[in-house]
Formats: sequence, structure tokens, C-alpha cells
Amino acid sequence: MQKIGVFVCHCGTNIAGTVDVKAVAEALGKEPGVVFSTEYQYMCSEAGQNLIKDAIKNYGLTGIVVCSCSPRMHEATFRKTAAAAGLNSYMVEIANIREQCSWIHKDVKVATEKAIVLGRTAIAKVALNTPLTASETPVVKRALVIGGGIAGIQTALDIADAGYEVDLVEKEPTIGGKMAQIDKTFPTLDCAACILTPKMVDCAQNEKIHIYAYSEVESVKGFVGNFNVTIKKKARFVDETKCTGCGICTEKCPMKKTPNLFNLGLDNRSAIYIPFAQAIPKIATIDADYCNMLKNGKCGVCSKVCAAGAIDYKQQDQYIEQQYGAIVVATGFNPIKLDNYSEFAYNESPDVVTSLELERLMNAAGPNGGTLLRPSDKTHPHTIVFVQCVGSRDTTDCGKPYCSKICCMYTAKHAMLIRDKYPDTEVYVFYMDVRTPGKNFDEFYRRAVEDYGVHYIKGMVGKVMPQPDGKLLVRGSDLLTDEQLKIEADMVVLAAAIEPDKTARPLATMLTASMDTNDFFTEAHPKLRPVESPTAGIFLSGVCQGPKDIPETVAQASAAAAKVIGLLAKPALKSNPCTAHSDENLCNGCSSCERVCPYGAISYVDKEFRMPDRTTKVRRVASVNPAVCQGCGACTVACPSGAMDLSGFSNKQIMAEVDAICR
Amino acid sequence: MSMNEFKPKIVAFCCNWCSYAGADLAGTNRLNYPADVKIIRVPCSCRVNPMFILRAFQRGADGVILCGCHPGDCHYTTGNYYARRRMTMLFSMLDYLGIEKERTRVEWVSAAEGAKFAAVMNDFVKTVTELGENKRLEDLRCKK
Amino acid sequence: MQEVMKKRAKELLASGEVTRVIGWKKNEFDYDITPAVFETAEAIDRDFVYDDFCGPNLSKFTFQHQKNDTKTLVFLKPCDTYSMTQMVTEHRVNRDALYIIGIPCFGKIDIEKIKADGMTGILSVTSEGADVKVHTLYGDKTYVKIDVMAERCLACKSKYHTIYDELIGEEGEVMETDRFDQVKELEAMTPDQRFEFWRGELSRCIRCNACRNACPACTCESCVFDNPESGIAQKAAADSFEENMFHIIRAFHVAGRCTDCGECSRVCPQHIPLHLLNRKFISDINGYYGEYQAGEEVGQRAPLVNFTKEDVEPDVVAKGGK
Amino acid sequence: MLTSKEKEQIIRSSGADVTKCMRCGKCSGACPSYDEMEYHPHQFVYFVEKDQIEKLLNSPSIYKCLGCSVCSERCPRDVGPSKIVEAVLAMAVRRQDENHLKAENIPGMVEDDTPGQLLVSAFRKYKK
Amino acid sequence: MYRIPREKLDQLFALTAEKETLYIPTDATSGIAQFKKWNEGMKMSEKLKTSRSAKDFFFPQTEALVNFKISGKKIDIIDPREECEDFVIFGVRACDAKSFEILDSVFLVDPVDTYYKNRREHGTIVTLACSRPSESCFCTTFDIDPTEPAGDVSAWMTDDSVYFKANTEKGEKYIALVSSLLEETDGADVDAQKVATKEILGKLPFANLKKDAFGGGKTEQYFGSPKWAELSEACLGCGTCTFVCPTCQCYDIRDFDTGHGINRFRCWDSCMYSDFTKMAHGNPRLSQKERFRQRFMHKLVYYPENHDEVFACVGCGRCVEKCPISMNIVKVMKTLGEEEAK
Repeated sequence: MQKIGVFVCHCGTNIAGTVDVKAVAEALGKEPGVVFSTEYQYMCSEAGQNLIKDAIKNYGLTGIVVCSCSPRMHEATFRKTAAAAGLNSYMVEIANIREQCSWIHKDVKVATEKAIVLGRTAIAKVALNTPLTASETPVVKRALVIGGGIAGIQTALDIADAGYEVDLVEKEPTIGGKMAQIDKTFPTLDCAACILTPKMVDCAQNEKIHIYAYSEVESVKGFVGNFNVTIKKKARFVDETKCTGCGICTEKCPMKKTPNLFNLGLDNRSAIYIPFAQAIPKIATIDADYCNMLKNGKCGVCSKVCAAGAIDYKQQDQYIEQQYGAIVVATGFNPIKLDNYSEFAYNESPDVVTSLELERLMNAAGPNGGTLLRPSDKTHPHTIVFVQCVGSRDTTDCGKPYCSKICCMYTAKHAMLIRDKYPDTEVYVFYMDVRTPGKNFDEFYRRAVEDYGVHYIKGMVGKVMPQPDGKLLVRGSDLLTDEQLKIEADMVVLAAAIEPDKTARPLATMLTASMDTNDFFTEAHPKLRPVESPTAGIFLSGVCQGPKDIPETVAQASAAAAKVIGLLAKPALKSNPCTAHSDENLCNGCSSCERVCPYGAISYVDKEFRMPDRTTKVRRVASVNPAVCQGCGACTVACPSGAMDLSGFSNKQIMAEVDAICR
Repeated sequence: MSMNEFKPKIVAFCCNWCSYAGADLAGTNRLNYPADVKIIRVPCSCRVNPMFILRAFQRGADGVILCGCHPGDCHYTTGNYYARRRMTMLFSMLDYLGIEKERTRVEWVSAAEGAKFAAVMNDFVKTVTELGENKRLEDLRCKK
Repeated sequence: MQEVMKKRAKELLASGEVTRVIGWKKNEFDYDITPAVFETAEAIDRDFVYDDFCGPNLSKFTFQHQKNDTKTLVFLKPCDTYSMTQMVTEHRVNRDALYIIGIPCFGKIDIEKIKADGMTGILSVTSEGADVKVHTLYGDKTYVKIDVMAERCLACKSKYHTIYDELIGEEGEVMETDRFDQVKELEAMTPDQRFEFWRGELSRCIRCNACRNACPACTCESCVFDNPESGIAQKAAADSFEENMFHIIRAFHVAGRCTDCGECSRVCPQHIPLHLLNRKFISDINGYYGEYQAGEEVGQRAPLVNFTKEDVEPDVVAKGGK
Repeated sequence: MLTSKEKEQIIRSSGADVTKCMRCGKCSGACPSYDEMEYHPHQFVYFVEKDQIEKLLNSPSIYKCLGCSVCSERCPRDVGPSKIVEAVLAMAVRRQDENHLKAENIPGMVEDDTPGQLLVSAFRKYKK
Repeated sequence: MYRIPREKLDQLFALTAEKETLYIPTDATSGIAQFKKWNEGMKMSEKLKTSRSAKDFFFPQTEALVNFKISGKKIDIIDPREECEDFVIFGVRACDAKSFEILDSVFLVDPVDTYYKNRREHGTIVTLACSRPSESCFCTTFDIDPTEPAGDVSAWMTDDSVYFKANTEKGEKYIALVSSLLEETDGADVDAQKVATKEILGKLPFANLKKDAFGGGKTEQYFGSPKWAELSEACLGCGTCTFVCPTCQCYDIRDFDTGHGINRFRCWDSCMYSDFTKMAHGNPRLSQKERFRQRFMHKLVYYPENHDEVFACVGCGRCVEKCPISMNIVKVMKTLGEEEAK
């Protein structure tokens, strides 16, 4: 028989305000098996924990129930408390009387009654708990970073700096990500390439970093400390080991009408290409959709001109298996598709561009060599209208309900740069709100208005109408003058909302990391664990977790790296002891459990059994690898004979809880 | 007992990773739902054996609801897919035996859906309250 | 047929290919059939029988009497092979220690149907072609075979053998069957009517466990209903709940594994149509997850240990199914 | 702040949630009748929220609205200014049709040869 | 002897049910007969035997023994027995009637089973003579005369009449209860039916089955017989034979946790079950062979040895009909009996 102690927490008035904690402690004290029951202001405080420790010692408690906040909050705390007093930490159960009781009920009587039932349920469970010991598994001293943008680059550099091996997987032929496409950065207006490319070079030169460019994560198995990942290296049709990046092939390639994706399709490149001059790795890639050789077997020019003999039209996708202790997700973002915003005429007029396209148009390495020209007729634009919040803060189906965060600042940057370089160009910015929290941010925006004469208009554009003369008639409201403005513009720049990269969703499924409704990865705790996924061993870096600018991204990237380093520095990880186990005497060896196990934790062995009639019989029985089992319990239900059970959540414990609730 | 006074007993199985966290969020946001709902924390919706659900009815539960991560979001990758099949089968069998199908339900509630959790519980309690006491799948010995 | 089988069995025994033969033998009455192990040619000559009463599914009997160190010959009817295949899939029998001969089946006679017609004092029953002649103390009667055939045979799903080493007779085919008609009838009732129906049926249950013990899918080392540790062990239903509980859990445990051999209903001393529970699951699985026949081939993945991302949601039931 | 009956009715009959408006002005930016109107779509939303219905009821703007719904179509928050304009218009129309016949006035109107049926039908028609 | 026209049988039932609870055999939808509480319009089954025996009335499948009510740390003991009402079972066959004697010899000897006794005292048994025995019947083997059934009242049914004869005080009381519907008669039709039935009995397949090879003192002779292995070979280990048997009286005592206490109840058990006689160390009956042997040794040897050569089988034939693999006591008697004859 267990000797159970019950500890009811007031949580200040959080619980005691709606639950009569004294009555709860008294009622639970009468439950069978309970030898001690008390209440206290803050059980999680040192004094509260000491109260528990003393009771464990004085009453020889074999199990404790803490009626307090959610176990997701303080279960670990009270487990440590129990362990400190010599009680196995798994002899602790939490009755959640705050989140699931005091905070949702207003009537004291109702809340108190429910708290008693919840306490009773925890008592019923703890009476059947058995001491569990966590087993230890070693940690693979290698990290995987998925995404080679500034977030992934920074994380990889920091982890490598601490002396651990890092693999950086990038789906594009080069690392660099979105930052490589950006012209200048706010609020300092220094050139993005100037600060990014040295970091890219660092990555390439760092012995600890292994770049898998033009690669994708194919599958992820395993668990924290021991992930088993398959990386697909997509065929470039160029031998990486031989290519020198000289670029002759790209010059000679006859297929010049291939849209240049790095310039967002604003100009063309050849079918064999190096995305941009500072690409890392600087290796040519053949675009199989456009290469005549790959499509029709005719051409072969690149192969002929390549002095290194690096061209390999028969190259296949390669699969690499690698083990990792931790995985960092840095999959980044993309501007949303604007197909549903026909009012802005984005698909109708080439002179309506997104802000990212404007970055390329203004970039020295861009299609116009850095001179801002209208895409349609390559003339100098005299009037440019910026529209903010295109698709952001938009609760309709085509938009995103969140604020994309970076648009206010980059629009100010664009406006300022244009006014600086082309003083004869009038710039209008339609805004809903200008949001500039950040160091030197508001000053930056004010400079655009005060020093550069950018026309900021509080209001929104309702319609952009391409005119026969090539102008764009922009109709928008100015809420402050209460006028409807009609501006004849040469260009319209849309600050499109940003959304997580489309590859993030399938990746999240592989990683079993959770995502919110907008496909941003959720963090383990919004305030206290912002760079970790709730799935152990998965860390978040950059915009995959939520919109952020470059300084924030870099900060988070380093934070994620610190977390990874902390994990990899551990010699071994204590694994969750709440794992499945099979009763060999009941096991049929039918393989049902093996079929549903997501971790491949179940194997079968032939075992000799002594039969009641004293003969022996060899039977196939299941055996669970506790280091691999994550304790989901799928097998326990698949098992027809009830041989499979889950420690910590056993059939008997759950049924006892059911009974206690329904009593 | 008149219909007005009838307080159903509702057992809610919630997976640790999504729905239990969703329930916590409902609490954090002070979203009210009836006290008739009592939550049992399980690691995953796939841990819930149909036996547990029958057990709850035997012991006098008037409704049983299973909440898990949205399909595709399972912390254990595939658990809720199995739960989905199992529960579909169980519910279908209960219906086949003439037991009110409204007494059982599966809802996918993510950790971010505190409001959905509260709304689901409010709705479920309402449905079960309208049905009244569970008479078809009760064990008279467990009545007080 | 019986003579061909006897001859072949004796040949295999004599050649040493097998040391034991599993078949049927006659008992006190024409319609009384007991599964049996034969080890000698004499025993086969004396007792071996195969006729229209050989209903018992020898797969379960084979499971109970398997030996690893020696090879056993077993005769299986088409529907028995489905059970055997399922057991092989689940590693419940050692396929290597079995020599399976598939035999044809032309439908088995259900003596209970003859008795239900008021026939008593039955001294002999003979089945020849389409005629079934019943001779009793109180008079004789001749039935058309189809009128006294077992329910499961009238709704036969297949004359095809899914597992065998050799066949006697010609291989049959998977049949068109109306076996879900009764399920559909029940589904068409109101919940109240269904409740009354099942209450009436299940309340007759005496928990003799014949259904479970005869079932070729119920081969658990220890049944949860016998295991006090399982939390649901019961010996007799003390409440109507427990009557439901036993049958729901049993149907659930064999869901996706049940081949619909019909042994449960055949052996029920209380004539409870237990196959209607299993067929409900089969019909649901077919409807929700695509056609699936347990025991069709070795190594199949049973529907309840499988999934697709596009599976129907459980509220399909509340919405009225399919 | 006490909510007026008018505001309640406008919100109820339009089904629009004015609190969702974040004052972007896209509705007014899109409005083809903007220049014709005294009050513009975003102001309809704002005035309803601030309970200044009378202004709207008395403004010719309600008759200038083309009912093209482009404001609602463009609205990023699904507020639906056109639904509000429509609701205000409906309210104004209904007001024009005030109680024209009161029970206490009837006796004075009755002449000897007035048919009873006429009174009843007039009462039905003109009493709100 | 009394007589009532068959068409007035319903009136007799109604009159009986007015005073006491009446049970009669009636057909279930699935084609089996079962005893059910009589109500208006219920038709008596024409079948010879009910699927389950009549022992349920005195020894139900489950029966509450004692309840423990737990509140907090306090336990109250509650006797769940309610006052048993008087009841009448109509249409019990001779075999089942004989089975009550066998159950009595187990439950009513010291220490008396008060649960059983209570029900027994309140029940009046109206037996019905057999006129169309079936091929599975062998009650005559155990010296039972199906034309002269025991019971508080014996009854005979002919094409047009039902005849009654009271055998006990309880029987007299019952006859008095329904006397308004009865008329006195000599019972010549009954005698004619007896002769006809006896002739049929002689033609039954098991008419020549003899119990002489069995009885007390035969333990050593049969216990070690090699035949048991073959006999028990196909046994599924289900409890069908036990549960349909009118004389099987083994039960298990179990506790049910209601959540607010414990209900201790007994329920039928079967020596064919693998957990029967299971103890802490395991099960002394190692395989189905031992369990199978136990059941028949008990009926044919051990019981007669302890009960003046009365056998614990009444030849009702239910096990013959219901066994899923058609193994039964007749086969056992024949197989072992052959051995004796050798």
C-alpha cells in the first residue's frame, strides 16, 4: 500500500481565488492511501518544496500528488524536489487545478468540487505508479542545420566555432538565402553582400562545416541526441570535385533564355549557371528543365568547353545518411504569391513589382546593373508608389493575419535610397501604420520623411489601373485629409507579406515538430524557450519561427547555436523512462506492435518458454528498445493480448484515472 | 433528476503535446468551459485504448471525448492516424449496437487552439447534456 | 472426394513426408464432426471423413496441435485457408512444419436449421447432390440442400484457396457475395431498434467462450478476459454492460484480422449472430479504407495497424457513415 | 459606454463586426463613388463604432453609394463597409415610414358612412 | 389427477401469474427455447429442451454475495440479498427435475448454501413429461423415467389436454391455486401416452447406453486410461458443456470494484477453463486432457462414489447437442466402456 502525500498549492490567488484550497486538502486527506495532506501559498517556492521534502521524510511517503498548475509547467520541478528527498521522481503526479480548474471556473463551489475530483484522480494514478529510472543514451556530436540563409550560416558558424561538426543543407545551388538577394540593409544602409559574403566564405573554409548545397532532407528518424537523417543531394550534372567555377560554360551555353531565378525572373541566364558571382559553393549547375542536352540529348556545349571535364549528364541524385545529435531548422521565408490581389495589377503590369524584386532592380548585380529602370520600357521612373501591408494583417483567405514585421523598415529604406539617388523621383508610401520598434529604427523612418521628402500617406491603395500610356493610375485613400487620391505612377512597389517556405511543412512532419496555423514553427515556450521546438533536439533559427529582420535573425541563430552547443556538450542524455514494454508471457509475436511503431523500436526474438505441462516451446516475442522508444503508446493498443504496456501511463493507471473521475 | 439539474460526467483524453497544451492555453486565456469535463493526460491519442472509453461509460461517464494533435502534426508522427482509424471503428460499432453516437467524439486540438478547446468542450457538454444520462452503456453496479 | 483425400493422406504418411494428418472424424451422429489428428493409415481408414457436415475450421485446430519438429498434413477448405494465411502472417503457426492440401467445399449443412424446422429424433442425415434426406423417429423428410445450408455458406465469399502446397480438385474463384446484406439491414434501423436487437441477442450470452475458443483469430497466449491484470477480466457477465463489453472488445480485437469464417456463430450454443459484429467491421473497413480481405495473402498489413493521411475522420459515424 | 438602439440594430442587420476594422482605408481607396460622398466607407465603419449613426442617417452619402461592394471585397479584415451602408440606408428608409396612424386619432376621423373595413385596413397599412 | 383443456392453458398461466411469478419455456427469435417470465400472449415452446437448463432458477450464472461500501477510509458490509418472491417454473423436463436433487445434495448439505436454499424454498416446479424424446436423449441410462417426471407437480400434455398430479405439499398448494380451472380425471390418456413414449425411448440411438461400467471405486481403472488423450484432443476448452449442463455446480467468487466499493459475487465456472484450479504456483491440471478427464470422472466416478451411486449426469443431451466439436459424455462412456468390456 502506498503512503501518499497531497500538496495543494494556492498559487497566490491564482488557485486560491476560486478554489477552496483548505477544503480540497481536507477532502483529499480522506482518500484511501493518503497519509498527509496540506496546502501552501506557493508549492514551487523553495519553502514550498521544503515542505514537500520534509513531508516525504517525516511520513515516509511513497508517492506524492501536487495539486497546482499544469504539469507542463512544474512537473519537472516537483520531480526534482521528490528526488532530492530520496523519492523516485516518477512517484509524483500533478493535479492541474489551475489551467484546468481555477482559471476557467468562476464559481468557488464548482471549482472546488472539480479540484477534488482532479486530486482524487491523481491519487488514484500515483497509487499505481512504480519507480522508474531514466536510461542514458550517448549524444552524437554533430549538428544538422537545414537552410543556408543568414540564419543557417550564423548558426553553423557558431556551432563550428565551439568545435562541433556541422552539416549545412541548402536546397538552392548556393548558400546565402534571401539576404544574398538584398541590395542594402537597414538601418545602416550598408551593402548586404559586403556583410554576408565573408560569412559565406567562412562557412566554406571552416573545416567543421560541411555544406550540402542543392540538397534536401529526405527523411528524419531517431530522436534527440541520435537523429538519423537521409540527405538527398540533387543531381547538378556537374562534378563538384572537378568544377572550378570558372564560368566558361555559362558563357558558352546556347540556352540563354532561361529565367534567372536569382533575379526573380526579371532577366534571363543560361541553362547551366552559377547563381551569382559570390556563390558558395561556386559550382555550376545545369537546369534540367531548360538544358537541351538533358531534354533532347542534343548540344553538349558545356561539356566540350569545360577544361576540368566536370560536366556529367548522367549524374543521379545521391543519398547520404548521417547521424546528428541536434537539428536546427532555418528554412526561412518567401514573399506570398500575389495572384489573389488583382486590384494591384501585379500580374497585369510589369511595372508593379514586389519589394524583393525592387531589391534586384536596384542591385548593381541585378538586371539593370544597379540603375533603377521601369521593367516595361527601361525608362527612368518619375513617380513611384509603395503600398504597405499587401497581404499582411489580412484575415481573408488570400492574406496572412500577422504583421510581416520587416516591410515598414525596408520600404523606408527603398524610399530613401530612391530619393537619394534620383531626387527627381517622387515617392509615395501608403501605410496603415508605420511600425518601427528597434534600435535606430524610428529615427531611420523619420529621416525618410524629414530629410528625403518621402510622401507618407495614411491610407491604403484600393486599385491600381494600368493606363494606355503605360502609366499606372493608383487610387487610394488619404484618411487624414479625407480625400481619395489618384496618382499617376510609373512604378508601384508592393510590400508583400512574407510566409514560411513551402518546404517547411513537410519538414515539420518529418521532424515531428509542431507548427502554428500559419506554418511557422512553434517554439517550446513563447517567452522562455523561443529558439527550441517542443520536440527535443530540434531548434529554430530565423524566419521559420516568425517574421524577423536580419539583426533579430542573427541573434536567434546564435541563440539556437548556443542551445545546440549546450546539448552536444553533454556526454549522454537521460531518456524518458516512460517507455513501452512487453510481457513475454502474454506476447503472441504477431507483429501488430512493430507495424505501428514510428521509431522502429520493436524487434522480435525467439524465446524458449516452459509450458505448464513441463514441456518447452519456442515462441516469437516482442522486445522494445527503451532507448529508441519515445513512449507514444501506439503499440499498447495495437496489441490484442494486452502484452504491451506503457510505463508511467499503464493501462491500469489510466483506468484508475477513469474510475476516479467517474466515481 | 430534472433535465436542468443534470450534470453530465465527461471524460476527455488529451494528448500531452497538443490538446493538453491547448487545454492549458484555454486556462491561461481564462476561457470558460463546464466543470463537467475532466481531463486525463495521455502521451498521444494513440495511447487511448477503446477499452478505456468503454470503461468510462461503464463507470458512469455520459460522454467521452478524445483530443489529439491535428493529423500530420502528431508529436510521434503517426500516432493520431492510428487513433483516427481505431476511433472511427469503435464509434461505428457503438452506433451499430444502438448506442448514441453523440456521446463519443474525436477532436483535433493543437497547442495553439485554446479557444477551440473551450469551444469544443462547451459544445460537447451541451450535446451530452441534451442527450441526458447514459443508459445504454452503463453498469448498474457502478451507480451510487 | 473423401476417398481421394484418404488415399493422398496415406501416401504422404507412408512416404514419410508427413507424420501426422489433421482432418475430421465422424462422431455419434451423421452430423457430428470432430477435428482429429491421424497418425496411422488404419486410423484414417477407420475414422477419416469429409462430407457436407465437415464445418469446423481446421486452422484453429492446427494452431492448437502444431508441432515444430515434425511435418503435419492439414486439409483446408477455401475459407479455412484464409484463416491459415492470417495466422501465418501473424507468425502464429510455423508454415514450414505444415503440408497444406486445399480441398473444395460445396457448402456445409447446418443441422440447427433442420432441428429448427422441428425435426427431432434424427437417426440419419444423408446429403446427395441437391437433396438432404433426414430420417427420424417421427418421420422422414427431404430438404433441398440450399435451404439447410449454413448461413455462412450461403454468403460464401470465396472458393479460392489462399495458401496450400497442393490442391485436390479444381481451384475455385472469389465469389460475389451478399454477406453484408444483414449488416445493411441493421444499419438501416433506428438506433433504438438496433439497441433492442442487440440487447435481445447479447442478453442470451452465457459467456461459455466457445466463440472465442473456436475463433482462428483469437489465438492469444492469454486472453485479456482471462487475465486479471488486464482490468477487464470477467468470467460471466454480471451486468448487461459486460455482455456488450465482451463482444465489442472481442470484435475489436479481431477487427481487420477476422477473415469472416463464421466459426463464432456456428459454435454459439445460444445462436447469437456474432458474425454480424465482425462483418460490420469488415464492411466499415471496406467502405472507409478500401476493400480489404484478411487472409488473402501472407504479409498483408491489417487495416487497424495501417493508415493513410486522407483517412475519414471519426465524425463520419455521427454524420451517418460512408 | 451605453450602446444606442440604432447602433445595435445596424450591427445586427448588417452582420458586420466594426471592431475588426484596423483603419487602413483600403475601402475608401477603392470606392468609385468616393468623390460623390460626404462620408466615405471607412467613416461609415468608424461612425458606427463610435455610435454616431444620426450623422450617417442624415447624410446624402447613403444614396450615393452604388452598392458595388468593392469596399467589402477589398477589406482585408472582412468588416464589410458596404453592408453597413446598406443597413444605414435601410434604417433611413424605414424611418420615412413612421407611424402615420395612431389609435387615439381614429375616433376623430370616423364619419357616419366610413366602412369599418376601410378603417381596419388603413390601420394595418399605416400603423407600424 | 387433474385435467385442463389445452386451449385453457393460457388462462392457467394467467391465473398463476396473478399470484406468483411464472416462468415457461418459450422460443427465442434465433430458434432456441429459453425459460422466460410469462406475460400475456407468450407462447409456450414446443421444443423438447430449453437451450440452457433450469438450474439457473436456483443457481443463477451470477449472484451477488456481499457488498462492501467504501467511503473515505471506512468500509461498510452490506448483504445484497432481497426477499425472494415465490415463483413457479412450468414445463421442466424429467432430466432437469432430477438435476435439482443433485444440486440439492451439494448445496443443501452442511454447510448449507443459504443463497441457493432461499431460492429453492420459494420455487415450485411443475414438470412436464416427454412424449417426443430426441436423438440426443439418454436419461434412461441414469434410471430417469421421462414419462413420470419428478417435481412438485407432474404434468402430461396430450393433443387436447394437460394433466396434473401433485407430488409434494408445495405441489398441492399450486394445484389449489389453480383449482378453479381444473377438473378431476382418471388419466387414461396419460397412461396411453406413457406406453407410446416408452416405445420410442427404446428406439433412441442411446437406448442401450449403460452406466454400469462406471460408479464409485472406478478411479484407478479409468484415471490413467490412455483414451483420455484422444477423447480430449479436439476440446476447445470452452465452457459450453458446463454451462448448459443442469448438474454442473462449480462457481468462482470474484470481486468487482464499483468505484465506491466492492461487490463480491459468484459466477459459474467451468473445469474446462484453463484457469480453473489455478493457484499461486500454477495449475495442477497441466493440459486440457486433465481438465477434460476431471469433468467426466467427476460425473461418472467421483460423484457416485460420494453420493450413493447417484451419477452427476441426467442424460439431458444438451452437451451432445451444443459442443462445438461434438465431444461429449456419451462418447466418453462408450469409449471407456468398450475398454471395460474387453
